Amino acid sequence: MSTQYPALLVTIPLLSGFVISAAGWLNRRLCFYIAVIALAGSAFSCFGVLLQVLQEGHVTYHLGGWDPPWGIEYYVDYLNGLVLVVVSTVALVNLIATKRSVEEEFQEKIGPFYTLYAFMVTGLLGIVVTGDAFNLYVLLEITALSGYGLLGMGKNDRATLSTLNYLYMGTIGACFYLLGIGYLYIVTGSLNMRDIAQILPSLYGSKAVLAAFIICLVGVWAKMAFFPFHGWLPNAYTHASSAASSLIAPLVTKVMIYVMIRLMLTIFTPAFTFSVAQLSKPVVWLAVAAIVMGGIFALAQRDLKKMLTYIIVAEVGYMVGGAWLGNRAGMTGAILHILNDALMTLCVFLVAGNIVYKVKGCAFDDLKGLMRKMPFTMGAFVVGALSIIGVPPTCGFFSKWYLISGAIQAGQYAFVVALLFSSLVNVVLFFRVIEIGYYEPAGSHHGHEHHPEPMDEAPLTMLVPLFIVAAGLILVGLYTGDIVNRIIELAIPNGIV
Amino acid sequence: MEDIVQTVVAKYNYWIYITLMMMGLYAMIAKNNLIKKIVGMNIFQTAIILFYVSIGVKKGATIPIIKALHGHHEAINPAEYMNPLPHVLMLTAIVVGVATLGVALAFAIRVYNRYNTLEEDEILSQIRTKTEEI
Amino acid sequence: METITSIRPLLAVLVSLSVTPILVSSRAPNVREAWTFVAATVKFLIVLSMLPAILHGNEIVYTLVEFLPGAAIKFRVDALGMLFALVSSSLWIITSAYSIGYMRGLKEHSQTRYFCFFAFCLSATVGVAFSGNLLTLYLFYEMLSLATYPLVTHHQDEQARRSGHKYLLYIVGTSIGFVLPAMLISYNLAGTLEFSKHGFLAGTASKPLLGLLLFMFIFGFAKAAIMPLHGWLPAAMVAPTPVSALLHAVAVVKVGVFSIVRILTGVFGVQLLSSLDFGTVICYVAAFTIIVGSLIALSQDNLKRLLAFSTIAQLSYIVLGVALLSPKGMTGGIVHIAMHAFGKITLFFCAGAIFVATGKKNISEMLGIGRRMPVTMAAFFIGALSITGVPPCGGFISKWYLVLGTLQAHQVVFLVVLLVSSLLNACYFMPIVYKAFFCPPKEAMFQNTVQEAPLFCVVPLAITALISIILFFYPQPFLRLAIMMVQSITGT
Amino acid sequence: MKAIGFVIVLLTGGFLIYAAADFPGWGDPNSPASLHVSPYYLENTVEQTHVPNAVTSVVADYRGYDTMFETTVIFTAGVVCFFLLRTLLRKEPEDRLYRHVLTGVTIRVKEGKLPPSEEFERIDTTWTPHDLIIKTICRLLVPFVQIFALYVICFGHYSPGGGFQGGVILGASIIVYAISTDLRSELQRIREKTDALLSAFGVFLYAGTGALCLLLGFNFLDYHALAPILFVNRVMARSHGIFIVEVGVGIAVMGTMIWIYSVLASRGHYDEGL
Repeated sequence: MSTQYPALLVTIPLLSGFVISAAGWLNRRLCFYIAVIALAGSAFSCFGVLLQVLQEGHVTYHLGGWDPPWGIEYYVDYLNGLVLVVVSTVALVNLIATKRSVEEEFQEKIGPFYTLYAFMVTGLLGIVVTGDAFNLYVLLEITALSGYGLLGMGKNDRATLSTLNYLYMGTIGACFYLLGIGYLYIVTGSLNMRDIAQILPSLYGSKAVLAAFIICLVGVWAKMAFFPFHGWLPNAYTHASSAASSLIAPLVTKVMIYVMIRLMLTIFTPAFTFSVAQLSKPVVWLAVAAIVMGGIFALAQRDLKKMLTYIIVAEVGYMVGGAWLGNRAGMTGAILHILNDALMTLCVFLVAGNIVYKVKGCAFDDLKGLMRKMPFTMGAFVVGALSIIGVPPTCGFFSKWYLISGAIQAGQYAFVVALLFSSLVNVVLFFRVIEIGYYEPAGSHHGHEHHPEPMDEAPLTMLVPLFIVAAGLILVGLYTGDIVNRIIELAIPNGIV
Repeated sequence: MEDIVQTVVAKYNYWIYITLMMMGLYAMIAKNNLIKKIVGMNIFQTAIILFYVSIGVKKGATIPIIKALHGHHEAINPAEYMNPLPHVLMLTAIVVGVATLGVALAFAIRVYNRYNTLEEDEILSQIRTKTEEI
Repeated sequence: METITSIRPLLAVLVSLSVTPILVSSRAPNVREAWTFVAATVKFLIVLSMLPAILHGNEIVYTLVEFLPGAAIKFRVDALGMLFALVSSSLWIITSAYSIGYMRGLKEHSQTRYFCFFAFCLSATVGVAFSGNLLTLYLFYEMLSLATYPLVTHHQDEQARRSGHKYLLYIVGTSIGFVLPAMLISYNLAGTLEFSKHGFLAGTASKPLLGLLLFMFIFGFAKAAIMPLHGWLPAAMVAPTPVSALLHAVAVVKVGVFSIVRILTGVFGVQLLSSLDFGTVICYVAAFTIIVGSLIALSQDNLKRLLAFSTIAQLSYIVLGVALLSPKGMTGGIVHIAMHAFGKITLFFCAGAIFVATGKKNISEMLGIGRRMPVTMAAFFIGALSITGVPPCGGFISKWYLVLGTLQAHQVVFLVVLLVSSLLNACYFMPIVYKAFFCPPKEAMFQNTVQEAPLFCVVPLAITALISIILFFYPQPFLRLAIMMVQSITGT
Repeated sequence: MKAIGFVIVLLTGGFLIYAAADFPGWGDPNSPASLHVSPYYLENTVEQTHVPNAVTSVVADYRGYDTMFETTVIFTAGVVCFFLLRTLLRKEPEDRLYRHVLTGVTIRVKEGKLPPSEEFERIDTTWTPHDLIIKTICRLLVPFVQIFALYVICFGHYSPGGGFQGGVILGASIIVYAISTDLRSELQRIREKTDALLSAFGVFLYAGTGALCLLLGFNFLDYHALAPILFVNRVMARSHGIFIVEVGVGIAVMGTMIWIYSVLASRGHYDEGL
């Protein structure tokens, strides 16, 4: 049974999606439990695949029994083994944490919500595990569609328009990716990633291959809201319901970064990416723009969730810039940041979800005196904030460590300055929020022994997952050494020096 | 000069799909009405379908259904049949196009229910006036 | 000289961290204070247990987590680290006693949070003292700056908010802006961050780059309050007095100076600094801070701000001493860490006691206070003597070594600076003492009835005053540690 | 906005044209695309899957995994439309129109309902006078369209056709019926719940066969596993596997098309529609 893990991890959530949709019509309470069982099963098989990868180096799985260039093949190596585990655990933890807020927001439509949730997770896991370029496009579409559904059903009415803009940009991105694959197909004749990689070296000279590379990149950048294409992300994630945004924010952009790295390292081997295509310098400059712009816009916001979305845009700049530095340290930093940023964003969005669940709003003036009213949630928020700022014991520091050393080795000093500027901006951003939460509501004057408001915390089912994530931030930070040496070092092909 | 005209004529299917695609892209970016944007999106997707299908064509080849009279053992000459793979891929792309169209129309209806207009600038002005009231 | 691996350094750091949950859960205030005392004494005993090993010249090493070949969370206890840990853990016991009296006296709010974050700060301070490489030092340095924020802004009013802003901007801003890149550049240059006897940056980079690195490190550790990055210290005086006593006279500021000493000795190394003659440049910066700090202190009316500027000047003594690169000067600098700690904490305790007893903050309102609070003012006098470096108090020894150091380094300029600043110290301390005791009766603002601050305040300041006198006669643990450290660095 | 759009269009268009220079000409038989992977399908489709139509064999077998996700995309679109628009709260419509069958008089009932009776029939607010020609032609047309749709699904092996095309025609036949009469009568034929469950079942049938092959020890969607169950040799097992999957796709596409149509047409209220 264990050889079937790569197929199981995608099909279990897929089948559960249909069962949940049926359960939505027949007996609504079952939906959540089916979803939990399915995601737990898929998380278990993700860990199984990662263990197999650690033993054998890489795992292949032929769908339908056909050999690779003809049939579809799953190819799991160190890179996507790690991302698989991240996606499945984040989805499972988020599912459990947002149970109460989903029941409160979508009373009678819980069935469709969890169906879309299951399909979103299926799409993400499928993108990460597949070894076939066209299959990746199909799963991209599943993720996109379920994402539109989840984001579109936001509480306030602005969610619809912002999700429609997301739909336009998402479709343009997906179609550009499809076009890029088409260009590759014309020139190489195959759709399997490793097969293309073998055929391409002889064609490095042709303009079509360079065009395919640029078109695919533009498509993936549009999907991950990289700088020139980031317009849709802040509105789409802010007006969405808290459960949907805390699922999509940590995962979709990171999986798209994984797709970009897969494009750079596996399909177009590093030899092509960093030498034939002279893209490193301009892309790193775009990344610098993304980081600076993300930071500045985040400063201007008066709403917690909107501020967090601009920080995501900046973090995307980190990862893209890191990947394009062209040296081993930068790439390690980018891959490590996929793991760290998913955890950090999940922690901070779960906090926002708790606040919205209790205080019905997360604008800055709703946060007054929260340190006393919701100490545990704000405690987790402080840990998440420290991680995003990059304070040592937490994991954020170590990915910044690799990114900055990579930038120094590559001589991209603009990127180093941008990273430091962004850390300083994050300090101001998060301490502004902590300060608002810390100081009593303006009304109560500073009496010596005045009575503190009663502490009304979010329910336990929302707090325990939050603590697990916050503890995870520190644990991942402490075990960075093992993660890097045993997984990420081997994930980067030796084409990069 | 001769061979330039020759290459341009030999690859006319690419120019068609590029123009169609650019029309779709222009409509999506520049048009103000939401439905026109959706129509532009559809043209954009159909252009890519045309591009893929035009790859599969082989001169002098018939549709990829193997004729029964070949019996069981003579070798089938692939040059006689068109390349089936792009058609398979485009079956998927068409279905994706339909799905995205359906969802986009659902969004348009929801926007209309809320703002009872489909012109983007009017919607944005309504949003701006509403945020000022709060 | 062999290295012993034992978990005691980690235990010393964790003991106060582990006590915080107990503090939060204990309901009665007495139980909470008892637990703080227990934690303080346990920590002091652990540190003391490591003293004999260090005195015999060997080191205690313990590695927690290894990230990269050169970068790990690693503890290494050597003479300098032991000196600083000894000072801070012993003073924590006294300060926790003092803060009971102070907090109860003023009936401050949310005392549990105060004691928890106090424990956090101490664990971070000891962590910095025992850190074996630059990464661990940076980790605990950041932890300390974040743990002190709630203490500085304890009163949660508008002024606390503004000084909190300033505090964060200076401390966290410079540490991320300067120290992080400098650390990464040096890691890339040298491949490791371990503090070694002769510094790991020797010969790894060109002179201008090393100069830039040194500049980033010196001004990155803004806790050392070297001019122009000293603005946060006077602003932090908004905090309750025990906080400014232990933290802003002993723990936080000494962490800044301690890190700079570590950088100069462990990262750059004495030979490299003298060969590139960066030492004199740092001396000039320190000298400038001493003179300007003392001058500003002269003009201060608020007692705590006066003490703050005096601290800024005294810290630069330490930097000056080490930057002289002469054995005597470095010994003087390192010993001054201990001497200044005991002297300055006494002064802050007195300021706090005066505030608790009379509610007065400014010197102009303290005419004739000696009659009312004789013990406090006597302790204040002893503290002042120790800071100015007059014989019966411990401060004299460190100043003595500093003066010898300047002579040994043939730097007459700094000799003059030291003497002038001692003069200035006397100028701003003695008037206070004189007015307190010998002011004519008609101007006295207090009747003759002796009305001291609560016992819990007076006893600690008396103890610290006594210690600073004893240190003059028996400076052994600190002086010996300092001499051993200097020997291990300069190899003489 | 127009200027930016124009500039972007020109730039991407120029770039694509510049890139198209290296492509093989139109219909050139030895272009890489038609030499590398596709000849294998053409040569082996009959002997490996007993299905002469190479497109159907590639769709449902060689790259069957793609098509499974394809059906999931359609089903997801249905769920999203339902999720966005459907308002399940039973809020009463403001007023209803009734038409007296014999005299043709229409009456408006405010916030109330007439008991169901023969002489009064309910009509839509946007009601157009019913046209006998359309109604009778549609009533005649629908059965033949459905039979043709079944033919398209079943004969996908031998003639162009298959699950998607057949499913869409089936869906279209029911939508024609809904347009010719009115949405409510169509909803009597196919309840909303049965419709949703039908489409869920269709895709579940597809994924289920794949999971069945998995449980029988083969890789996912490897129809060889069905041989022992269907008591046929392996090649025929693949052919039957393709057929089952095509039927699943047909059902799913039909259900989803009707579902999306009824949600969009009635804007989520499921009482008055196009």
